[in-house]
Amino acid sequence: MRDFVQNFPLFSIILCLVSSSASSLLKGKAAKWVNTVLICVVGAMSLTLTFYCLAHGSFTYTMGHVPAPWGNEVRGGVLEGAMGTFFCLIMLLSMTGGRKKLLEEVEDTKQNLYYILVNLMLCSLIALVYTNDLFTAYVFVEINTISACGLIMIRQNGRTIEAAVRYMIMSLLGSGLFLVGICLLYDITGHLLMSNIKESVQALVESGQYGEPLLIAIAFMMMGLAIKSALFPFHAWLPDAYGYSTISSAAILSSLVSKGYIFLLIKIIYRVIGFEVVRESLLLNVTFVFAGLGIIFGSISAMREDDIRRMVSFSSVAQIGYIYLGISLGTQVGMVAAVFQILSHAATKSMLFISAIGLTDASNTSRKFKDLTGSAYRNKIAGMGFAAGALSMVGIPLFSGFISKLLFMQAAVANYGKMLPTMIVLAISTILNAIYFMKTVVRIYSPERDLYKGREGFKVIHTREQIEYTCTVILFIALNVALGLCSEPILELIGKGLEMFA
Amino acid sequence: MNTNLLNNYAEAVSMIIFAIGFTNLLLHKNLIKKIIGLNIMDTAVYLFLALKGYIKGHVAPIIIDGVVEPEAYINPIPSGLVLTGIVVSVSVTALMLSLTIRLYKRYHTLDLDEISLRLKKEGL
Amino acid sequence: MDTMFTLYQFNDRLALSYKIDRISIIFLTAAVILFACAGVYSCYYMKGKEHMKRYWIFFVGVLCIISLMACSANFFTFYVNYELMTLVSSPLVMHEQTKEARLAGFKYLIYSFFGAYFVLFGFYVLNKYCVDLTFTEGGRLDMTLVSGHEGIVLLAVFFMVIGFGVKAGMWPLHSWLTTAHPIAVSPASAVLSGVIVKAGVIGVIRAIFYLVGADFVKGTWVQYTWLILILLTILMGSTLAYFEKELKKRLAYSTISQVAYILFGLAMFNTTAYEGALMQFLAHAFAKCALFMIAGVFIILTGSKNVESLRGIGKKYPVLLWMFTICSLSMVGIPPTGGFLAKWYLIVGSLDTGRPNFDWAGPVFLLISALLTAGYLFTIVMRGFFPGEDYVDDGREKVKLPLTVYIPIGVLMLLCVLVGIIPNLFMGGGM
Amino acid sequence: MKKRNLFSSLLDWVWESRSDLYENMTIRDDDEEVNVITKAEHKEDIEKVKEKVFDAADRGSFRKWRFLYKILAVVFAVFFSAVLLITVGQLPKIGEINNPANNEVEKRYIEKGLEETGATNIVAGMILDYRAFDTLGESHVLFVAAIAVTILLRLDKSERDPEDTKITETITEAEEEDKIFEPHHDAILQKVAMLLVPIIILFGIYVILNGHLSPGGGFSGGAIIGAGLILYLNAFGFENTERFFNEKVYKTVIFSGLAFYALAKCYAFFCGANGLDSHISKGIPGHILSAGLILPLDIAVGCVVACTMYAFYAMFRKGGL
Repeated sequence: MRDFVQNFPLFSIILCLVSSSASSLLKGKAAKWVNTVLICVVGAMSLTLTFYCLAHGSFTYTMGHVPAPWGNEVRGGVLEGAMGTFFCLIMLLSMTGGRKKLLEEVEDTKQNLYYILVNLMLCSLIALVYTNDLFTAYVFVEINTISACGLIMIRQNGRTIEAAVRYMIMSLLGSGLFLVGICLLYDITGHLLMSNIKESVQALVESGQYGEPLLIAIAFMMMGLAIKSALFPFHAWLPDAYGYSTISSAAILSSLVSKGYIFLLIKIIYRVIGFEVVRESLLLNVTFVFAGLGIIFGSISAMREDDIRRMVSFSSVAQIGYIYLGISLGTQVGMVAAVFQILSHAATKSMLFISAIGLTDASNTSRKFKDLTGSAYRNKIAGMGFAAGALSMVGIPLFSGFISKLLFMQAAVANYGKMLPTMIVLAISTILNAIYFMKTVVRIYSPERDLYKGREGFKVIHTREQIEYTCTVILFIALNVALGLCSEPILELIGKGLEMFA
Repeated sequence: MNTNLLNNYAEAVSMIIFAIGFTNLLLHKNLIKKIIGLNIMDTAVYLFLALKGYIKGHVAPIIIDGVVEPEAYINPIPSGLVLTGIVVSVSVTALMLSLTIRLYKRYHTLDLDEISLRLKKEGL
Repeated sequence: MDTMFTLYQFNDRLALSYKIDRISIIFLTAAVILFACAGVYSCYYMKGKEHMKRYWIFFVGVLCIISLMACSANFFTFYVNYELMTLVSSPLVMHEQTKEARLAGFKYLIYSFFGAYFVLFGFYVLNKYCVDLTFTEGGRLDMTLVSGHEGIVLLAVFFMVIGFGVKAGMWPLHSWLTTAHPIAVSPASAVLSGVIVKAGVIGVIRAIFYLVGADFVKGTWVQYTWLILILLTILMGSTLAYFEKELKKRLAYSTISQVAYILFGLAMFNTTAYEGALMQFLAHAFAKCALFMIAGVFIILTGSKNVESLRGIGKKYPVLLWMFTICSLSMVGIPPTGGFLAKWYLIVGSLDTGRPNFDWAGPVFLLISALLTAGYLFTIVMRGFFPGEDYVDDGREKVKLPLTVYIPIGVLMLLCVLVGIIPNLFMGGGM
Repeated sequence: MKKRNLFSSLLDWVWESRSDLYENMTIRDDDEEVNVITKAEHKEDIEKVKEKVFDAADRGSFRKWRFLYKILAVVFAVFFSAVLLITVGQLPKIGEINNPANNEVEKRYIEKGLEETGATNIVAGMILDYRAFDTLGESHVLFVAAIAVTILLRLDKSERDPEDTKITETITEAEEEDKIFEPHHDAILQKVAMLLVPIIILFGIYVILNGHLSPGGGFSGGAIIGAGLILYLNAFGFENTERFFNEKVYKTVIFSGLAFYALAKCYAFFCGANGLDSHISKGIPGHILSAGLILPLDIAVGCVVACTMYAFYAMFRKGGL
């Protein structure tokens, strides 16, 4: 009889599934409450799990009466727990922040369907975080993809549907590659369970047989996940999908979905292939190049946008490039930096989206910069949120972005081979970030033009009209500052978790 | 380079089919053909998996009069994976088709580029 | 005074902690005096302008952050406060909120962030090679670690110099200065060129003399490149100032060249020049602040930003123009003002450094630029007092200026002179 | 449409010079934003847009690019398959007993499978007992796909303002459109359907119930039943099917099936992981009522799949059950 806490991964996954299928019977309001309670409960479970693992170390949990490698298995560790908690937190905030727009933009008969999608999304994220079995990962990746597509096209206009199609096409390519990678790996190792695969991969590497298949398998899996998480050449679907879907979806997609895949990739690198093997293979250099290109390209095209939400979306192309940069530095420090960047970017980007919608609401729902002039005076709290997010993105001290910038510097300095390119890329992207975010902040805080005075739609939104929204933004800012100030324990946590991975 | 491509000709065929389907899904402009490509790709993967499970001279893993020697039956795992995969591809195909229906109803074309042009025109 | 106060501990290496030493005292003195004067002055200048609440909030905020930065005890603290200072001071530049003002503030922000990035890079390399980041005389480099990696450390030092040079208006990244100063409201531009530009200088001092150690940099390519940049800056600044027609812009260019004097004194790496640099630091701070204030008053009185419109100003406002004259004396470096003493020390110091080519290049450039300075400042004075025959009085009648103009400017003017007469009062007896 | 021989049409299909799908579809319009236009108008409209987007000067280069694109696509396919072939060349031989894939895992499945799961169909035992977690996820993939299709295609009256004219018009129009497919007392179809539908559905039920004994199982059986329902719908029309199968039934079946599946598996996993005895008897192998949870799970999955298949069809046809 094991500790009761160890059942929490199973319980949270089952809870998500049952509540999602139950929501299909409920009305929108009830589904909303179910969803909120669900997210809170799952987050609480993951938090408990984190502390349990800090105390007792990681554990594996056999799904069924037969032990691994015969049955499925999930694994609980510090990093898994922390990630689960964080995902729940961000998802809760994004949902509460976008509630009003949700009521406007989604047909009222389809509200509960939206919450079903969100529940399933949460379920798949949690499963991706906890799973210890590659094929299970594949199945839940599919759930994640389909529900993400649903989140994109729930607000139905031409753009979103086209974006959903593009997204589906790219993700399906990714899934295909991922599946073939799994098959090849299964063929040469004979296992689907992460830890067993790792053992036999080590054996193969020592015996030196099946060299090409192993390399190709790793390459396919990495490429598949890279496509799904919109690494640079495969980001065509991203701006429309983030820019035109309803705001909660945009926040969730940008801050959680791609991060879930990246976390899965990190998990595969550590627990399936082995960090050394990956480093030996030259794949990391390839991702390094793409990440660098992605950073620069994303920043440049963000600078050329005149639409606030598309600008924020393009900047997340650049940020994902940062994460891959950290991974492909191929050092422990770089990996820590990447994981912290996942956290920081998730917090910041969802805050930016949520505050951007506040600004556009105060400007007659126009997203062009010329209309947004002075919108920060019309909607104070949203302006604060956006300014904070922008400062964090630029990397001002006391915000989370500063810490991740420092970590990347550290990692780059630690790795002589890739130091100079990393430095140059970081320099360019820093200055570009500063340009387009500061431009926006100056714009929204400059006095509004006279021709907009008193035009309908350009009205001041008081705080008392948007209590929920205000609380959300304040919580987001607090989260950012907390990440920026109390980075040390979090970094220790990440370090511990990565050790537990290996 | 000692290759046993000739023994694995079936796998080779499945892989070629996979490549064709992949290319279709990636590069074709017509949405319906993209979906066809998707199904070709998935089918190729199932063929590959089925071949993985096969063992010479063994029969399908359904126990007949209680013979439970591993020498009797083929490897059941890939078959299970194929079952799961089929369900996934069915669901995805349904979703893609419904997306296509919506786009066609709105833009009267199946060409993704034309649809993007229309969007640029709408300037939505 | 080695008691350190730790505010917040990020981790074992990075902490926000504060302590007082000589540099802090000098910088604090300058900052507090200048801000006091500018505050009094802005009661006159900002009368009847809108958004006064915001103006005062940011004015005081900048003062607070600058004092924190002056007292910071390790490089991390310094960096954090440096970035915050950039951020908080930008609203002062943008206060008018016209299009030009916004663009100028934007340029200021971008340049500063760019510089800060270079600083950050150097900061991280040094964090790897230093024992710890606490400021101590002679540097904290861990030579056992450094051995073998001198190249990267020197590169880091160079980047830091460039990065701080952005703030200090060093060529080639100086152009924000001449954009931001004329646009900003006069008290703001006074403290900008008086204090905020000097923050870059302080950063260089902290990085090179208190973190890396002068001996490490002395005689390397870093020093030579740095010197060349500075000499270019000096020449460029004073030449452009000479040909500039707009008053505040002319002062901004002269700020570039004068601050370059300070950097020159630092780059010489000997004690005399160092002291000279510190003295130039104070002298220029007081003089330039006063000059900007007077310029603000002139602009209000004549209603035009142009130098030409200052003809005959001395007939109406002789006191103001006399103050202008004395401050310009200090800028040019004529006894008994502080500028003279400062430049004296600089030249002496540069002469007895054994650096080939630089020991003579320094004085030559300094003298040339002193002549230019005289050229572009004294012309104003002469035109002001002796407009010449063809001068016709524009119809403006003489307005009575309040004490809030005379007192701060007078105080600053006296201080320029005092620095020249009793320097030990300010220099903490370091000489 | 002129007749073309097989080869040329195949060529057209490959080179997409003209697409049968595109040419033959009726152009129908369902919302205001895009006004009703004939195919010709639409063509020249597209031309205009192209002029607008790529300026008229380089239309020629645009065409060239289209051609180059196709060439590159073929090159890409060849390259990709070459990579894959090299990989396959290195893989272990097919059908060897001592391949890495045939290891202790599958030995145990075969040797112990019968006594541990009680299912003579080892694959069923594996996917529903050993690796049941995957299958749980898989059934929810189907569920989420159904939800997404519903979001896209279901037309329903808004509750906020019931007389929202646009949506009601759309619905009536869709039903009018659907009348085309409705049977007009098609005697042959209806008689054949009356003959076939019961057989098909019975067969589906048989496949479901024998999932643990013989090839088959919840998914395939459910698909068969769905096919039977669709045939019935085609023969007798919506007003007949709505009598016994409407949205409410659909939702209830889906919910009960999935919830039962999830909770039962949760119980099994919990007991298994904590080493408790889940009092589920394996029964006598080979009998219908055996193999513990597998049979009920098969039934649940079967119901879900049948309803989902039918729902897909109904949504595609007129946007609602």
